[in-house]
Amino acid sequence: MAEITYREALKRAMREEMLRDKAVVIWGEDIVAYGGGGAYGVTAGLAKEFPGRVRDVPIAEEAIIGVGVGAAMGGMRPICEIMTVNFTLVAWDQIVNHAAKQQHMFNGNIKVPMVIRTPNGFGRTGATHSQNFDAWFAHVPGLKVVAPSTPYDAKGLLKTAIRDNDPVVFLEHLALYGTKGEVPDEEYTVPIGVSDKKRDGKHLTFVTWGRMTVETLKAAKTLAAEGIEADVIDLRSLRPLDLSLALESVKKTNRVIVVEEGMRTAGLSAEIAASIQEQAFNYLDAPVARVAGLDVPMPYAKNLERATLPFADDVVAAAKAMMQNQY
Amino acid sequence: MAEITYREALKRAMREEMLRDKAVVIWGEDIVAYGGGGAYGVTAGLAKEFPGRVRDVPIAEEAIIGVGVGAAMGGMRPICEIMTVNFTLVAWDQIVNHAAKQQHMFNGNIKVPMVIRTPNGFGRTGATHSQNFDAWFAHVPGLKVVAPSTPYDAKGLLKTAIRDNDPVVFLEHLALYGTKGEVPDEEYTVPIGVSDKKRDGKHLTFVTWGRMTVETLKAAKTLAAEGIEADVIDLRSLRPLDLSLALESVKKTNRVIVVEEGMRTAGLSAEIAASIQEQAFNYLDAPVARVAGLDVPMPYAKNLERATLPFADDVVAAAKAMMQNQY
Amino acid sequence: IRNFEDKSAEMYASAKIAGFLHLYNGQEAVAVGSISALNPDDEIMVNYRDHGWALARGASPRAVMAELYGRSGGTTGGRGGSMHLVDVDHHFWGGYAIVGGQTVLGAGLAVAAQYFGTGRVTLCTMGDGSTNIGTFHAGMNWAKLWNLPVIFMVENNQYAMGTAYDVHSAVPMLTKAAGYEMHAEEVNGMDVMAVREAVCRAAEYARSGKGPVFLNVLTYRYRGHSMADPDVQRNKNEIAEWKKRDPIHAFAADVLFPKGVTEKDLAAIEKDVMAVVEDAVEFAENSPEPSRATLYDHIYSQPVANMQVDGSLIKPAVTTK
Amino acid sequence: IRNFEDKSAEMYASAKIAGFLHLYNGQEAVAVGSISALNPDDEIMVNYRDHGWALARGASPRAVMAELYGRSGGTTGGRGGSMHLVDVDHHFWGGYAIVGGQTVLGAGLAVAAQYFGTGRVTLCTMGDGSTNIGTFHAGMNWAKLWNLPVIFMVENNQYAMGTAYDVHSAVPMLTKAAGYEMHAEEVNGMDVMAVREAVCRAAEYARSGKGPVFLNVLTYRYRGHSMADPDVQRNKNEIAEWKKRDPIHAFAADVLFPKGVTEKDLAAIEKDVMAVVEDAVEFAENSPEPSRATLYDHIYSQPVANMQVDGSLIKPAVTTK
Ligand SMILES: Cc1ncc(C[n+]2csc(CCOP(=O)(O)OP(=O)(O)O)c2C)c(N)n1
Ligand SMILES: Cc1ncc(C[n+]2csc(CCOP(=O)(O)OP(=O)(O)O)c2C)c(N)n1
Ligand SMILES: [Mg+2]
Ligand SMILES: [Mg+2]
Repeated sequence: MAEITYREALKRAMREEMLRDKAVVIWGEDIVAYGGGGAYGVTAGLAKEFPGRVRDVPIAEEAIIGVGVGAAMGGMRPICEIMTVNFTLVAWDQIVNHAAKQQHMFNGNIKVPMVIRTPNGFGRTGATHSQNFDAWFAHVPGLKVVAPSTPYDAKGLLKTAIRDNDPVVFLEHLALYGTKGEVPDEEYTVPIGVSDKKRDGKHLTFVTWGRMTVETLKAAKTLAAEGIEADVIDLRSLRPLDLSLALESVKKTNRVIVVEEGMRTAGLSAEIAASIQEQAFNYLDAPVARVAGLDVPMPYAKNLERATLPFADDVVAAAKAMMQNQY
Repeated sequence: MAEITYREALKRAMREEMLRDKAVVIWGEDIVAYGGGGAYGVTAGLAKEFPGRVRDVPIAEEAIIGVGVGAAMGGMRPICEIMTVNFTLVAWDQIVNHAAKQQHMFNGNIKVPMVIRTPNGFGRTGATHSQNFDAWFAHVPGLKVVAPSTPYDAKGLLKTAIRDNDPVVFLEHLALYGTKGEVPDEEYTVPIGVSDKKRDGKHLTFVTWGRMTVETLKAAKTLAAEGIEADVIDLRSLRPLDLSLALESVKKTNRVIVVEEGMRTAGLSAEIAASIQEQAFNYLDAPVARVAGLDVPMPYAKNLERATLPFADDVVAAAKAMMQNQY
Repeated sequence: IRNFEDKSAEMYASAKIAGFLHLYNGQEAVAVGSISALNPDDEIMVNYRDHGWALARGASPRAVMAELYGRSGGTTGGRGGSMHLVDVDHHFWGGYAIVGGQTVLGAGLAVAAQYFGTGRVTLCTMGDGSTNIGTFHAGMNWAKLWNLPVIFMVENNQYAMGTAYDVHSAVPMLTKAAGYEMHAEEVNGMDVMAVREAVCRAAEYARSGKGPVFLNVLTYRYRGHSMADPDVQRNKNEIAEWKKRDPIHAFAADVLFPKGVTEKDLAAIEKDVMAVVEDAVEFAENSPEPSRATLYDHIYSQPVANMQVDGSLIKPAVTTK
Repeated sequence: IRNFEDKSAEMYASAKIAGFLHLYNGQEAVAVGSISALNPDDEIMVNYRDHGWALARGASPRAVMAELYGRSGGTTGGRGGSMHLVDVDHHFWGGYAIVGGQTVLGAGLAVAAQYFGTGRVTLCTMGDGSTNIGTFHAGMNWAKLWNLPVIFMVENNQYAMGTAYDVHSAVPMLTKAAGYEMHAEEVNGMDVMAVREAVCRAAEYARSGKGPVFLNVLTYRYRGHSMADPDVQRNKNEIAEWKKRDPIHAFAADVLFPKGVTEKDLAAIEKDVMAVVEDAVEFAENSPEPSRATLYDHIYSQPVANMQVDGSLIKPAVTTK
């Protein structure tokens, strides 16, 4: 058991699976040449260790995904790295109409075992480079979508994703790459479609995923100091969406706040809130509340960027409002 | 006042605005050559009346939208017809990162007065040709999104959209083109961002839009025969999303069902349900229910297609379940 | 002479059956000629105009017809429909309905063949109107860059629905290929033997590791784009002119008769074929609709924890552990 | 001689200021040479490597610097940031950060010029790595098909971030243009006069209604792709070689000195320029952050009924009637 970064955990998962199965390859922009390892260094070193299996590709996301789908149909297991999630929009048709539909549309005759790795993120990068499409990926049947929040989950879920016979959208986060956590040295995997309780409380329930899990756990600590004990449910997978732990928790706490990094209107927290009130209406002492990003194209200015995105203190404020029946 | 089809209403709106403003042009696939008027005949005749202002374009949706955005920046008011909404995915980056963001990102220095006209629809056309992205368009700040359900709204909203200085996604529907309704001969417009009460009741509230408005009104009639009187709120605009009439109605009926054609998980009805329970929690006698399409890539087989999409009788069934407290 | 007869039978078969839906008429020679030139394990991927291709590749006429009916006996059990016929056993990877989409998929299949060293060639077809969209460019550049064993074949029927070639494309088709320095040929798509020979050359070129090939196959659509097409835009004489060059009659006149095949033989073949067609129709008519219980099958290849299935339109779907 | 001095001043200015962020170094001649060849009302649209362009086009150094700081005094009030400088008054339509995205926008601006008959030419730049994505193809085909007055200029610095040209492209740059039968030229981007003359020719060609022009401008980036670029992949001698051809020194040696401009004159200009830079920095330092109250401004051009504004991160936004 060693403390390693989220970035390192991802690299180890890919390395182990590449050693395990020659069909696994990695394609992405600048993952070989650019200082090695792509814009964020996740694949650093792999190109040298696996010559010919880690390749730089043209800047053409529709082809990175489309060629990946075709190669997967042909028996390969490509890991397609899209430099940041923003550029998946260029490949949106290939993801939604091709990767996701092949399996069902052709009645199981065609399989698409591929992983689309790409980071969410922000950091003074402006409107086109600070987006979050969690809700959109989660809307697409045929895709599996995961968004791990810890190095442990990142490694375990990536290994599962690579072995999976369906297309998996693997959402990383720029703000998480440097975070550290315990990761066993021995082999393990984490199943897709299973949420995880990251903290045990009693007064209210937080439901979240990805970077916001880290912020929410910070918030929960602050709240504990003031006597408010919160359950923190980390969804881990966004499709299939496992609300079983969340519902269980709500039935205990009767109060729930969904925490999302992306924009509020028609965001994924809307689905979670709608489902919870559908399935636990009589247990709710207050409406299901949402903490989420503002409906604004991300501004570049530091103060405006901060104002647009939720952090731990926003989660704390929401929890207090909830406990004081201000929702 | 004459009874005309939804298709004819759209054509009149475009014709009137083209006569009014030379900057208005129409670009689309096969809108000139193909029997005239595109795959569904909406623009029939306009090419002859406005030579050079209605043009066939290459099959390259990313360019149809992107060139449209550039032309709009240059002072034109292009109406870009995408043959069906399914193909907007090819242009997704141009819609989300370019059309929608120009205005805010450049601090109002650049305007994009364009209309993206495209029909939702289905009809044995299979997984790639029977989709609905209402929830996705509605998630994007900078876009205005409308989905009229009647010839009257279709004409009034299209005229408003063409005169509007922002990009407007105008969602039509194959199943509505042939429907008829009263449309005044004299000039009128319908504002974007304002919902409309299409039926007055007291026992429960339906909130819906587009084709489902027609199905829901049918359902309301059936229910009335059994003594269940329903309010039917037609949102008309999906962004901005006007829930004021819906909330008013809920406070009267205490029961609400949101009706959506698209897939349930992370669909737009999730946002509507989440918002209503946030803003009218104490008025609700039952959870906000959703009638929506199944989370399945659309199958081609007749029976499976029917099983995947909601129609009036499904709405009736939902209403009865709601009145019998089965939610 | 036998295999010619077989091929002509194939051709009649695809002609008649595809013709049954008025979609591939006039273009049969392209599919038949191409497939006769490929190995059984070469990969084939086409656009939505796929009936002729599926049949010529050996898909069961019964399954094809049942698919058009949307029945459980179809090639995808009625799920995909006419635009998405498939027969992976015969390395027929299906018909695709998003213009240009299959271009990158085809390059991907070729990457797999190259990576695993299977020696297979991928044939990926598209229409002339499908060469202006981004995926065409991205796929062509990638195929040339990675020197992939793929044949991109444009079934150039001069129209994209109602839009004529010079309204959708700025340059001649071969100039597009030249923009990628891709080995290219123009082929008479109304002559099955010409297509066969061109594809033989192309397959050999690609298989030998020389890289991708681009074939501009000139052909024509007798019918409208689809059953819904009013087809008012095309000049009737133009259509008549092309019909004079009907590939089936041409094939009979140029190849079969000289080889001693008689009208009588052809009549016999035609009779057999019509029997096959009628059998297929009958099979389709009697094939049951797919069961509602299968609706959620194959969304994922294995059961997933907490996947929502057995959904109702009015209630949240049941979650399966 | 005066206008040469002005131009050299401009050049120093863009060099120094853009250089201040280590982004455009080495490529200054392209922006300065191009803009000196265009009319004040010609349209310009570039990629995210836009500092030099904005300055050379006449954007206020103060506003540019303030934008880089993300302050209210910036060209977009701190909203867009370094990749999205803009100055519509000078017909500078901004920097774009989605590779290839501006290609179709540029074609669109040219459509408007053609439709309204303004006689304006649109210059749309992109990097060499941006010519493999779909929008490049769609924009090139459309521009040629509609015979648009647009100049597509590739600032070919031989690299896409760390990826060398032959790793991302299958063919030479001019071959790509030939694939559209587009009038094309190769230009020495280290020589400001060569760029100026090439753009003059291109603008005249496009303006006269002959159609689009493609310019492959060979240049080089002294610095890494961005401040974050480790830049370990490029050979140091290669960089040194290119630096020998520094456009600013070349311009001084080849053009200014022969015209009698002295080292002293240049020193004076440099002094003025540094003053401008320091003034810009000081302005930016003191420019206030944009007010939180402006956050929802300009999402739409006019107030919209029921638009949600003044949102809180923890509560539904307030709806305005
Ligand atoms: C991305 C996309 N845009 C539009 C369509 C609608 N559409 C289907 S076929 C077609 C014409 C294609 O013409 P061509 O490529 O020449 O093929 P052909 O039908 O002539 O064989 C169009 C516009 C589509 N299927 N996909
Ligand atoms: C669609 C898209 N994919 C990826 C990126 C990330 N990215 C930004 S610049 C760049 C390299 C572009 O190289 P080139 O076009 O040669 O321009 P240069 O930076 O060399 O001027 C990449 C990959 C992006 N901005 N957009
Ligand atoms: Mg065609
Ligand atoms: Mg470059």
